[in-house]
Amino acid sequence: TDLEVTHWWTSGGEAAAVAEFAKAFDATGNRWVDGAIAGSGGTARPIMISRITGGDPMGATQFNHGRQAEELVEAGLMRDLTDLATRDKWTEIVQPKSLLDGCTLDGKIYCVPVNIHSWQWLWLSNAAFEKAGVPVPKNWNEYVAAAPALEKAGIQPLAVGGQPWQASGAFDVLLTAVGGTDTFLKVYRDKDAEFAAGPEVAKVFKAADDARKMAKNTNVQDWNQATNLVITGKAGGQIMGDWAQGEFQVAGQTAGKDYTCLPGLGLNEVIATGGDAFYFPLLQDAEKSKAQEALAETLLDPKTQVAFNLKKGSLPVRGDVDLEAANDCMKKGLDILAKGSVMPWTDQLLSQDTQKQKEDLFSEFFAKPDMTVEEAQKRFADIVASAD
Amino acid sequence: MTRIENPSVSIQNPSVSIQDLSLNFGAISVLETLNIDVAEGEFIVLLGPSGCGKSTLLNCIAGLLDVSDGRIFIKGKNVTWEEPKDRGIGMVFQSYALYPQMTVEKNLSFGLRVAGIAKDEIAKRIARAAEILQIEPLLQRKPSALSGGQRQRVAIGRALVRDVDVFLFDEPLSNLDAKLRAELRVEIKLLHSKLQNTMIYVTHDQIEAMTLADRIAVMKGGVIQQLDAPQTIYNRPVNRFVAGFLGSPAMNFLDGRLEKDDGNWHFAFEDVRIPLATYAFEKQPVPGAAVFGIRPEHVAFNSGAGWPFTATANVVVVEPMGSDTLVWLKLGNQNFTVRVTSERTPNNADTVSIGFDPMRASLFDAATGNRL
Amino acid sequence: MTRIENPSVSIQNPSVSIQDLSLNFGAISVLETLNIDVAEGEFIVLLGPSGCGKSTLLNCIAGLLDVSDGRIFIKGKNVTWEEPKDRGIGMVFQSYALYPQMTVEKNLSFGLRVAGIAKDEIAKRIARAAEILQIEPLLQRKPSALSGGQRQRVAIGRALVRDVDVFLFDEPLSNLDAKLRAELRVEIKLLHSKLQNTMIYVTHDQIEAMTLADRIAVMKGGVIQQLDAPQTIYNRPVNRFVAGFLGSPAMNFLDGRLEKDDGNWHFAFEDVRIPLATYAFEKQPVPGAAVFGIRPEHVAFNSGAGWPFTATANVVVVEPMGSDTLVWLKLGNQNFTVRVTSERTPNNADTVSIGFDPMRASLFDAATGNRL
Amino acid sequence: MSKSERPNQLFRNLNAKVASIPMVLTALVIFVGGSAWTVLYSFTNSKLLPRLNFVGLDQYYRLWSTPRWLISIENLLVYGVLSLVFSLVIGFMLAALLDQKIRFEDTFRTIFLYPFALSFIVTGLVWQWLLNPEFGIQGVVRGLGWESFNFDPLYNSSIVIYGITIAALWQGTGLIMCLMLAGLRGIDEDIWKAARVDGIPMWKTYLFIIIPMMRPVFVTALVIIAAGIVKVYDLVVAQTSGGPGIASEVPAKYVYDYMFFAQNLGQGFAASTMMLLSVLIVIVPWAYLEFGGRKRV
Amino acid sequence: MSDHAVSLPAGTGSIGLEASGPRGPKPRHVFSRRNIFLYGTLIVVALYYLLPLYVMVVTSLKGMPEIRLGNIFSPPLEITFEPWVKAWSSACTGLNCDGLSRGFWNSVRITVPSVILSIAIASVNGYALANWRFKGADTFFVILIVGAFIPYQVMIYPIVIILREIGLYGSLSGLVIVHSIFGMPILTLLFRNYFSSMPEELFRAARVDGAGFWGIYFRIMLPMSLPIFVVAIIIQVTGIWNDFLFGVVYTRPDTYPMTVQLNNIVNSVQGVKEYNVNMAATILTGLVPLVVYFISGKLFVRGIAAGAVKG
Ligand SMILES: Nc1ncnc2c1ncn2[C@@H]1O[C@H](COP(=O)(O)OP(=O)(O)OP(=O)(O)O)[C@@H](O)[C@H]1O
Ligand SMILES: Nc1ncnc2c1ncn2[C@@H]1O[C@H](COP(=O)(O)OP(=O)(O)OP(=O)(O)O)[C@@H](O)[C@H]1O
Ligand SMILES: [Mg+2]
Ligand SMILES: [Mg+2]
Repeated sequence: TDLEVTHWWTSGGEAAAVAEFAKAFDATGNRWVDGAIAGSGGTARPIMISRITGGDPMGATQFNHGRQAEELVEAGLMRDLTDLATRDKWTEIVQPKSLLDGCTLDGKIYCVPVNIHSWQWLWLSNAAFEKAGVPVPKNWNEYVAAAPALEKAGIQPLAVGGQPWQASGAFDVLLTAVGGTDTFLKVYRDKDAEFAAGPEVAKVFKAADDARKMAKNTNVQDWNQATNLVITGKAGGQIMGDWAQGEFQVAGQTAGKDYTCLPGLGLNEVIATGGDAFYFPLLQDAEKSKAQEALAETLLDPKTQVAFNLKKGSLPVRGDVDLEAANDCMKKGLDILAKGSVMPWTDQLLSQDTQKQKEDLFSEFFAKPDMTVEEAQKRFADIVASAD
Repeated sequence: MTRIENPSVSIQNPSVSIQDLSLNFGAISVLETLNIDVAEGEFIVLLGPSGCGKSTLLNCIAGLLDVSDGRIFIKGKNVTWEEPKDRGIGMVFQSYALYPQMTVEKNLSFGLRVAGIAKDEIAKRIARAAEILQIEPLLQRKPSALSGGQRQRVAIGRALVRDVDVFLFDEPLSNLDAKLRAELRVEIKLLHSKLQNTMIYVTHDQIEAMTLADRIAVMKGGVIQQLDAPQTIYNRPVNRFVAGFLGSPAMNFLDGRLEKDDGNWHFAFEDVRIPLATYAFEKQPVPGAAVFGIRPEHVAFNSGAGWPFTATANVVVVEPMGSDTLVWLKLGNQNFTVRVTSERTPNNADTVSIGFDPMRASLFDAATGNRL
Repeated sequence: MTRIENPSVSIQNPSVSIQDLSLNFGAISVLETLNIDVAEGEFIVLLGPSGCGKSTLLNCIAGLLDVSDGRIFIKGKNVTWEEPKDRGIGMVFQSYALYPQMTVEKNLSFGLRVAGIAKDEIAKRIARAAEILQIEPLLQRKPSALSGGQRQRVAIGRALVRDVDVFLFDEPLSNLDAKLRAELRVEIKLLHSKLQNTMIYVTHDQIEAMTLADRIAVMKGGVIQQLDAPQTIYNRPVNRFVAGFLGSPAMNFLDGRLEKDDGNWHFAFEDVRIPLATYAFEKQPVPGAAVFGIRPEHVAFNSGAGWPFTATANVVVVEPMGSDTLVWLKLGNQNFTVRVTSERTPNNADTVSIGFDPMRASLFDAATGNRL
Repeated sequence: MSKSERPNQLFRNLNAKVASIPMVLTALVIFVGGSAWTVLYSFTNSKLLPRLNFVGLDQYYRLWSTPRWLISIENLLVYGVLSLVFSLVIGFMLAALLDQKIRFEDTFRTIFLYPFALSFIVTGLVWQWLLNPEFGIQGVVRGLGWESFNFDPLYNSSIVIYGITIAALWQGTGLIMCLMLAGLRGIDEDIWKAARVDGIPMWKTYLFIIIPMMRPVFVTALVIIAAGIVKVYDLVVAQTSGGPGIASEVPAKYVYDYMFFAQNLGQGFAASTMMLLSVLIVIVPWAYLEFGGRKRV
Repeated sequence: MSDHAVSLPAGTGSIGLEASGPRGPKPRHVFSRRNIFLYGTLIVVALYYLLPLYVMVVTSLKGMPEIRLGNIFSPPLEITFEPWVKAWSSACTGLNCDGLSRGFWNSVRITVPSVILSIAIASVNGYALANWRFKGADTFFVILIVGAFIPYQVMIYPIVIILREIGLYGSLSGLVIVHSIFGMPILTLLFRNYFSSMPEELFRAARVDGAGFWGIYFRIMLPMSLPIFVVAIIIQVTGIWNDFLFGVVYTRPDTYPMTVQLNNIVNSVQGVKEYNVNMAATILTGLVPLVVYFISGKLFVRGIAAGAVKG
């Protein structure tokens, strides 16, 4: 049975990863009809949503698990997967457990998590630092210190693409790394506006200001173009999620040798359990419904999980798979995961509305050197105050 | 001038009968309770200045405009709310309104084809129309390849083939040049005498009206001022408007007073006194302000006595027009035109003496403009 | 008909002198080695059918078209290469060409203001022009609030204020209705006699030409056919084209042969023979195909003998036109029109006898069309 | 005799009425209905799905205190005024040049008009590329040795909107030129002659006589440009995605982003209602004057 | 201006008017100041308009190494059509690596019926408005015109709902309807103006001849409206072909039009941006409207004059 699957995985590494899903699904005798929508989640989601609400749902669709699809579920447009989950014992195989929480609403499971993505990585180009004549930094602070040297060598110290979510993501990473996990939770989970306006967070804004200065003159839009700057040594580093890993891999670079990755910016080694999940809109067609189940099973299949996550550079959602082939960076991530240093990410904590406001604020902040740190923090606190 | 009631003339078995017709565009009343009966086979010309509602009236008859009030009968049938095609009318337009993408033949047959008439019948009718109008050689041409006169003939042909009772013409000749106009005028006249259909013809050209009409309806502001035979209208206009509208050069009007002297009526202005002994009054005259009208061709340069009235006047301009000459004079302080044959023309700035017979004149009430 | 050379008339001190003017648009030659001298203060009318090059000639004089060859002198100055504004001409257009968004006053003064003329001088000139044309009350109106005649007066005013030597008119009256045309015609005539400027006036209306012109230049196909006083052109047209172009209704043409019988010249067609004893030949006649032309008003219904020529004819149509009547006849098989005063009109389908004096007629060579 | 009363008016011109059903439906259901629906939901706190949870004017308060919205409005004003003025001026000047009976008129006209056939997406991409400081115009000029040359409108917050305007003008002036040319051709030849005889210089003739005469053309052009201005979206998305930062955001993009990216329909509806309102305030009186109840000539 | 006139002593007869003055056409130099200014300006402006096209074409013919070398204006050292081939048939979005070719046919499938339907509706509307004015028609027309100004974003959501309710969401017919709706205001205006400018007497003659609403439309009006149809076709082909927003909102990936695919390809960056492929894709996407426009350019200007200017 043909099943149309929409997603926004279009970059080199992502496309290679999704091909694994397709291969595995096709092997079940069904057919994966690829509905990639380029751009980013921001471009793709509205299209997916309007198709679902418009009565023309696809067979399955990617979302970041968390609150993005909350209302669709509430409106009864998404298929309840609880039966399937009980049958296949998802609660047992999915690690860490909190992942399934994002898929659960009123005790029912609505999505299949497929990977764990964490934002908190700093990717550094070894070649760039070599050229600048400084050692590859071990953490954010060293990196900031090395910035002038990089600049002198004609290297862009930090690459931040122009898309708004990159700036806002970078800030969130700084918030966990510089401020610490508690600060992050206090701001985003507890939505403590007073705290957000306070000195703890001010420190983070100071760091963001550094990042802003280091990222000045980045002339690219897309995240992977920014990553490409790092790969080619034109930029010293990039704060980006683990999906950047895939780009290094596609470019044939080796972790440790050609590039260095610092989880938690080398300051606070935790992994946020954000990630991608597949949702299955409620379909009338029984055939297709059956295919949906097959797909759900395929997605969680250990072999598929390995193949997919290796290509994607993300971490698998089950603890029982064997990731021999994983590279350096991935192993770092698996270690942290094994240690249980996990935390929730903004997708789970904040509504898209709040996220968007945050993006607007930080993309403006990063693009506008004359915006003061104080002003930015004040507006940030306002957003937190009205966040839901 | 006060408005006069539309004259209502009753005719036995009228071909077209219009009863109390009114038409407004929004708040503007264009036609007001208008009545005309047109006899079978009559040629009626609607004459009037631009904007007086001639085309509007014609369009109402044709069913192209919805009347606001009143009724229209054609051949005794109430057609007030009929579609144009069901009224038994054919219409010819000023701009010819030929369908540009069709050949002449197609133009002629369009209405018939729409009506679903048999092929051979169509062919027969076209052949007849083409013969009558002498457009046989043109049948395969497009309108763009025709001269103005030919186009107009085709336009008439389009009405002809429909075999209708009533022909409506809306200024069919005004887009043509003078020479062609004269020729087609004669053709239309001949056509009418051949077909003997009822024809209603709109124009603002008085020559056309005079030469074609059995009766002329002179209109102004949506009201028929006078409906009569051409010569009657020309010689005995019912009011000053009609008098001034017909005739080129226009009738001379002199402003003055009607006076009774020694038992005889006079028309007096400045130091001129025109005796009205020979004038046939419509009704018992009363003294007062009046307008004296006389046509330029009814005035002669005084080549001897014998005129009931003579006077001297100054020549302002002499306009030789080939066949005859217009002389613009000042009679007292008032403008006065005389039309004479070419031979005897005064020079500019001459003083001449003129004479005419008031029998030929028209007298109007200064206030109402009505004929006295 | 072969083409004739443009007549070249020499005048002492011409106001406008055109020498060997030619103009082509690409390959099309519109004017060909044309020569005219216009005397100071003369009123010349260029008359001809549509497309004969009248406007083109006027535009050349105005400097609005670049000539292909030849010279133009105005007031003795060679202006062939001058800008229009430097030629001392004013021009009045058929479409008035008023600047629609400016008041009448602005329209009149715009050119002067651009030329940098002093304010009070401008005011003076406008006042004078407004007085002459009687448009004082209109000065503050926009053109859209004017009637056609008023607009045309403003257009004339625009030429007037420029204080020019030569006025050029391009069919200034053809957008107006008949009545207004007649009035403005007189006004222009008066204006000319008042100003005594040289005026060159284009029209295709023969009445305008006849009444206004000191001399008429009849054009056809870019060539001047005849340049003469109106009466000469009317009575002694140099060729058949000129004869047919002037006069309404048009001159009657009879196709036949010139024959010499018993030492007398005759014009013969079918069984009709017209004696030409009274006709003044241009040159020694020779027998052969010819065309006999006589104007409708020079024919009378035979109210007695005394005419050099009489014949009987059948009435086809009678057209009463108010002041006089047109009677369309068949003389033999040829069409023939007679114009008579209203009183004595025959009826349709009568047989009438007509008479005229060939002294009044024109004879043309059938081949060349030239007057015999 | 038969009926003389007026037959039922509903059935007169029935075919015309039937044929107009799509128009009537579009006007009523889509334009009026859709707008009303949007306005209604702008008073709710709908998120991903429209829900009738009324919250009064909350969305509007928030809208007008959002810096991005204010920037969007400001950008729209700048962009609007610039593209209006320059489209008209450039369009008219090009038309005037082409109207000089020049050779190769067709070629020039085609060149000026072809961008009109391209989409805003394409236009945006090309100009993004041309204005790229590294290998675009700036890069090339610098490569020629003029190192200090600076022209990077798309990467400079304070002038980015001008960069977008340049692209918009490139795309749109051709059509305006075409309209103007048609207008110029419609002007009575005699007016030109009269002006020449009066000795009025060419530029004054254009300025004081021709342009005022072309009012209807300008109105049409204005409508076309203005309709495009309010809707500007694709161009910004393709060229800058609203960046750098939020410096080139426009209202239409705000609406789209908040409706779909931010999953806050209420906010998006409030923003679109504001756009609708401003459009209506300007357009309705004009449209009524121009098209409503006008007499057929 | 030249001052060639030789003043004459008074009294010289015309015969003696100097034979030496200027004669014939006023000399005009090819390189007069006016011409230099005129053609200079035009050529400069033309260059400005051509520059982007030039850059697109040139870039699309270069290989990536050459592009990285810099100058976008320099002609390709080595012409390669590979980017074109790639853009057409093998550029990837996600897993689909069939370039624009699929989008091309989708666009054709969308554009053809949309253009036909929207023009059919709008021309009938315009005709009804111009010739069969019924009560209230003007009001709807004003609403329609105002509708032309409403930002599409206002309508997107309600239309999603409407399409869903009539079950056309996501189908090609749904998109065709959407295009017809949004093309309606401007097209109706064009057609109304055009039909109003045709002589009303023609219409009346046809009515007297017995033709009804449709008869007149098909047999009289249609054959006479070629110029305005050309304008409408160009506007619609351009607009619909180039549409992005509706294409992305109201279709599904297997029916994506070319513009959406273009956007996908351009935004699916795999490592470095392949500018040459992007440019080739861009040109390919713009090709259809360009061709339509070049073919009918003259008629377009004529039609604009007939339909748009007398607003
Ligand atoms: N559709 C309309 N709406 C409003 N007024 C109209 C309409 N059609 C005509 N009129 C007005 O009705 C009056 C009569 O018009 P109509 O066309 O009948 O005049 P007419 O006598 O035929 O003039 P003309 O000799 O110029 O053709 C005019 O004042 C005109 O302005
Ligand atoms: N710009 C032009 N290019 C080519 N031919 C032209 C041009 N202008 C005029 N002509 C031709 O020159 C001839 C004379 O035109 P012109 O306008 O002088 O005629 P006219 O006598 O004024 O006619 P009308 O009485 O119709 O105004 C016509 O055959 C016309 O077609
Ligand atoms: Mg009329
Ligand atoms: Mg002319």
